[in-house]
Amino acid sequence: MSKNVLTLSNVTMQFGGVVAVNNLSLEVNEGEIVSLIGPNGAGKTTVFNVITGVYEATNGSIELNGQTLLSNYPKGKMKKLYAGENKGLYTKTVVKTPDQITKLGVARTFQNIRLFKSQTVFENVLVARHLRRTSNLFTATFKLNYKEEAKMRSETLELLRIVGLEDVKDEAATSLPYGKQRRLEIARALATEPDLLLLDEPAAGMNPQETDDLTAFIHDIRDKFKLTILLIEHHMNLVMDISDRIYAIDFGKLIASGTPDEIQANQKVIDAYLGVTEDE
Amino acid sequence: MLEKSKKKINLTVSTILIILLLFGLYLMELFLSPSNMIFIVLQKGVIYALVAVSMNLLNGFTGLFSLGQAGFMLIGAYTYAIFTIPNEARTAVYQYFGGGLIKFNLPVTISIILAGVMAAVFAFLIGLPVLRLKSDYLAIATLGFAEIIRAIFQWNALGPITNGSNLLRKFPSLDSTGFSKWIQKITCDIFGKTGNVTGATIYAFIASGICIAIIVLLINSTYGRAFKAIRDDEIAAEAMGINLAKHKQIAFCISSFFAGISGALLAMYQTTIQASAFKSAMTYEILLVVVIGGIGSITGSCISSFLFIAASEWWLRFLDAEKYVGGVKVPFLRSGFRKVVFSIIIMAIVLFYRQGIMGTRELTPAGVWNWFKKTFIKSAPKKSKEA
Amino acid sequence: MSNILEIKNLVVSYGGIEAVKGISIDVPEGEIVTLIGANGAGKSTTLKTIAGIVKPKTASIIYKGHEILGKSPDAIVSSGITLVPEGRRVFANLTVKENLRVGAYLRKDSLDKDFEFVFELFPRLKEREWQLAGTLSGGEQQMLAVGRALMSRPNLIMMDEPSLGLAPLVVKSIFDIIKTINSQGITVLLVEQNANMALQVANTAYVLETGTVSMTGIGRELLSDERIKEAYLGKTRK
Amino acid sequence: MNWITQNLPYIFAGISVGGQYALIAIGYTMVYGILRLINFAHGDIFMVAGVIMVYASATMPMYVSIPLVILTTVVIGVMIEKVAYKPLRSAPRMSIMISAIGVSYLLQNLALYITGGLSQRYPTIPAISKTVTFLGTTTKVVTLVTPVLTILLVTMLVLLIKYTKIGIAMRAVSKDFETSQLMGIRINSVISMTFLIGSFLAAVGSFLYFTNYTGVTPTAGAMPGLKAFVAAVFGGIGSIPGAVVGAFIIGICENIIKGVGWTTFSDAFTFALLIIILVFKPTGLFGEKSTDKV
Repeated sequence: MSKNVLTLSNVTMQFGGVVAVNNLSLEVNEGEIVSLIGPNGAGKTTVFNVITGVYEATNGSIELNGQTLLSNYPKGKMKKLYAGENKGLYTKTVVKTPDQITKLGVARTFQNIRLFKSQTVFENVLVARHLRRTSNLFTATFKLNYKEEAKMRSETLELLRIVGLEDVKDEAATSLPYGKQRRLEIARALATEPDLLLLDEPAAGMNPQETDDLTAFIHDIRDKFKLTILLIEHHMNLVMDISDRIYAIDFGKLIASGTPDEIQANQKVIDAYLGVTEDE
Repeated sequence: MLEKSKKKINLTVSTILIILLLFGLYLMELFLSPSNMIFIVLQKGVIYALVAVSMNLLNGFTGLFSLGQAGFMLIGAYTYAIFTIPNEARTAVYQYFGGGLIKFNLPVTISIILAGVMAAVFAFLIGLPVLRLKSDYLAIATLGFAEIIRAIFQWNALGPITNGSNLLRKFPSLDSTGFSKWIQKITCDIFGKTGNVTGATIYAFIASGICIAIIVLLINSTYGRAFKAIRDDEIAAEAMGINLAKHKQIAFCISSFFAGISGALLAMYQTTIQASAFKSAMTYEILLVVVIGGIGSITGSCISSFLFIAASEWWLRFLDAEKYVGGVKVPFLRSGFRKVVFSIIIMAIVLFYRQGIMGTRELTPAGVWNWFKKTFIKSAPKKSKEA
Repeated sequence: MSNILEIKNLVVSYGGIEAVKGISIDVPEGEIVTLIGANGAGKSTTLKTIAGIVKPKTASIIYKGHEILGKSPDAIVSSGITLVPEGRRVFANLTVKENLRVGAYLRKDSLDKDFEFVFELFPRLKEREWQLAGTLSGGEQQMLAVGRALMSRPNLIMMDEPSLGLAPLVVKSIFDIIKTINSQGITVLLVEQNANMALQVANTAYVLETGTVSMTGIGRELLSDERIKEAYLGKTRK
Repeated sequence: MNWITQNLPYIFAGISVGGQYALIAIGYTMVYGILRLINFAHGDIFMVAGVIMVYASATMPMYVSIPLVILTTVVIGVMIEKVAYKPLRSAPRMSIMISAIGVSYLLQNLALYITGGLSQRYPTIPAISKTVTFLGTTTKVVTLVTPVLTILLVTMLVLLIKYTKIGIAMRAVSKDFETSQLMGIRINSVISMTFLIGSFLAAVGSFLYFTNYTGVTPTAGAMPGLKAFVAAVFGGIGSIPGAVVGAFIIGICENIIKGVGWTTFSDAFTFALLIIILVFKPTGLFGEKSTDKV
């Protein structure tokens, strides 16, 4: 058994009175591709936002490579409002900010592509190298870091070559076709040198051909960059093709987990996905 | 390779242009009367260019809508003035405060830098609470801070330092710096007399120019890219490992540093300063300069500064003078009309020309050359078609 | 039966990207028509274009024999088309009753009968008449959104993902309501991700895929179509 | 008790100024609520009302000039929206805020041109300029009238927003443009209505405010405008009761500070209060929380 990269334990995210993620535990092991599926509004993106520190989970803990990214328990207003489980289980508070979490090796893409609009393809990726800099404000301004700067640029170029965006590197990021924008977002995430890559609906809006390309691409980068991947997706072809394991959630709760075959045969998943049947 | 040669062209041409510019300024100083309107436009214009660029760094490149520029200029202007008023003049300046508390002075250059540092220190302290605020709230909080700073500097209890609500004067102006004296001396050596040469304009250009150059270098560095990322999408920037609080604070402090320096230069230009002049209207004016030039364009801010000053101080002056053509009074022309026309022009730009002069583009020698080439090459086949 | 609504060659682009690439749809009067398809297929955009809040690149939208393309949203509402937006979008700062009142904004006649009709359809809303809409549960908000749309006395009601984020039991009751509304003679154009439910109630179904219609058919027939199953659960591939 | 009697004039003045700020603040808070725009020109509309009053009363009797001032101010307010803000509806928020600053600049310069930059003597409005003695303190009638009138107008406004069709539409639009459109609401007429009400109240406020001063200058609107805006933020922008409460708090505090003898800081205090509030309660006293969607 390979080692754990990401571990979520009893994670609950509650907004006001709404429990978006309910007592979710999951594991992702080194080198795996794991999918998170579930109907719209099931809380999948919220899980991503909790892992990356955009939201501070109400209860539970998250670990990356044995290091605690988050540990929290209901406090303040939530003390009374809390409607999740395992209330007393956690006593420590550790909250890492999104930028710290990225530095520790988690990168992500977004459901609605969030590229840096005013910048070129090249600049979009280059800026993601900023967090691995050794220069400071002074050396960077007065170009005393020219060696590092040159290295950043050549690495960026190399990355763009690998993902097949070298020929459009000077174009405005948002002028690219949809599929390439997705690819660019992944390249940008890769530039932060992650161990764990989170992909939020990478195939949204793609036709079958593009989806197939993407499937191959994800496999490819997993091997090349020695990544562990957690992804959210609605295109079941892609999910079933690519995943080592799948977690299915609905209403923020885990309803099933297992291999693609197991998930496809799971009645709960079928109900949640195709919808409740008339004669239920 | 192409990239590199383009950079080289830009660098060489820019250097040549700068030398030509400084030489041109020198010739102007030599041949034109120091009271010529052009010098007012050039001096004030270049100082405004610096403060506009510093504001652009924040509003245009980092996406932080801050309206505190006048406050930081005030801090800079006062810091400069307080430390450079000659000791023998202090009794006269601080006549109501027993000659003031500070009994020493610092060299001009050091005082100017100190002006920036003081503004940056204030910015750091202000930034701690307010930089977490979003767009409009940040704007109004920084505007508020500028007003508070203005009140503090006018406070009588601080009179021994700030001279309360009275004028500060007698500090070295643009034409009495060591540099200016040096230029005057050289002129004297060459031509046997100083003539018109004061060195004031050249000094303003060099000081502002160095500052703007540093800002440009910063924007083109990895930090500058991080600022732009924050402007474009805070959430994505944070997900790329950029520490928002830290980078916003850096941009805020640096912007204020240069606003402080421009305040010092403005003090030198005006020869007297008073806290009550640094109102929010001043910040609005600078913001309009930035918008007219193009939010996110350094060269745009510079160009629009000169246009703004030239239009408001010079070109539209005639609108303020009553005029008779053939014995009939031209309608509307009288004191104040200039400003009305001017604000209508500004509104028209804001409404119909939203990108400003430059948009987010920059004017570079290579760019101009390319544009030149393009229009030339494009027009060539057209001509053959016509023929 | 005549078509109450005919869309021909609808093309919509957002910032250079074509979200809808030439869709043609007929909605026969008195029927339930559903558009199904994955996220980003262009379903919502189509509905918004009909409602007049998205301007298409090209299209022809004929409603009751008249071109309505280019008309303002209020003109479209007063001609009898209404849209229940995705995510419910009730006015959280208004009470239930006020929400319903806004639904009838363009009407100048008495609303008493309509309130009665809506409250009969959704007794839960009657109980919560004076409550702020923001305090309702998801299902209740969906009911309110539907009720609000009915207040304009539409001939054609369009619904965008009415089952989104609702518990299975609530979803079922929402679909029952859709059938009831339809039985009152109101034509329904339904956009759904919950393909199973949608296909069961629909007379006609259009399957949208990345901005084009990939399949058309009778609702229940599509339900047993292998390609549909594949698209939704990735069944056949391995 | 002694302290109170001594400071009574300041408290009265504070309540009165607070009421005047409140009338301006409502214009800010309503526009912000609907357009998410800090209408920087609102303070200048208030000033314009003052300038118009100066000229109107010079040639016309009071009973004509007062309605005329209100009418012109309202027309100007609504026109500004149509010309300077409406074309920018889909533009980034910064653009329309800059447009507002541009309008403010234009109005000030227009006023400067028309008045020649000299302070124009504000007319005496007989009904409210008289002095009276109240609780042992001598003060102008306006000081007593302002809070009453303010409360009256605010109550009417709240009722309008609560119970009329246009009021419900305003609340709906402020929450959600798109869905409001789906209900058949014409966004533009609702926005015009908002500017109409805001300008009307600013005009009323100008009568009360300038009566306390000798004259109107082109920049006379800037400070009260900024203060009123602060009041709106303080109370939680978008909330009308919030703006009113905020305005009274600021008016009273400011005058007490003047009473204590710290006049230099009476303006600075307002901003300090604002910043403290923003830091600890970023959406003001009665403001709603907003969350970003990722």
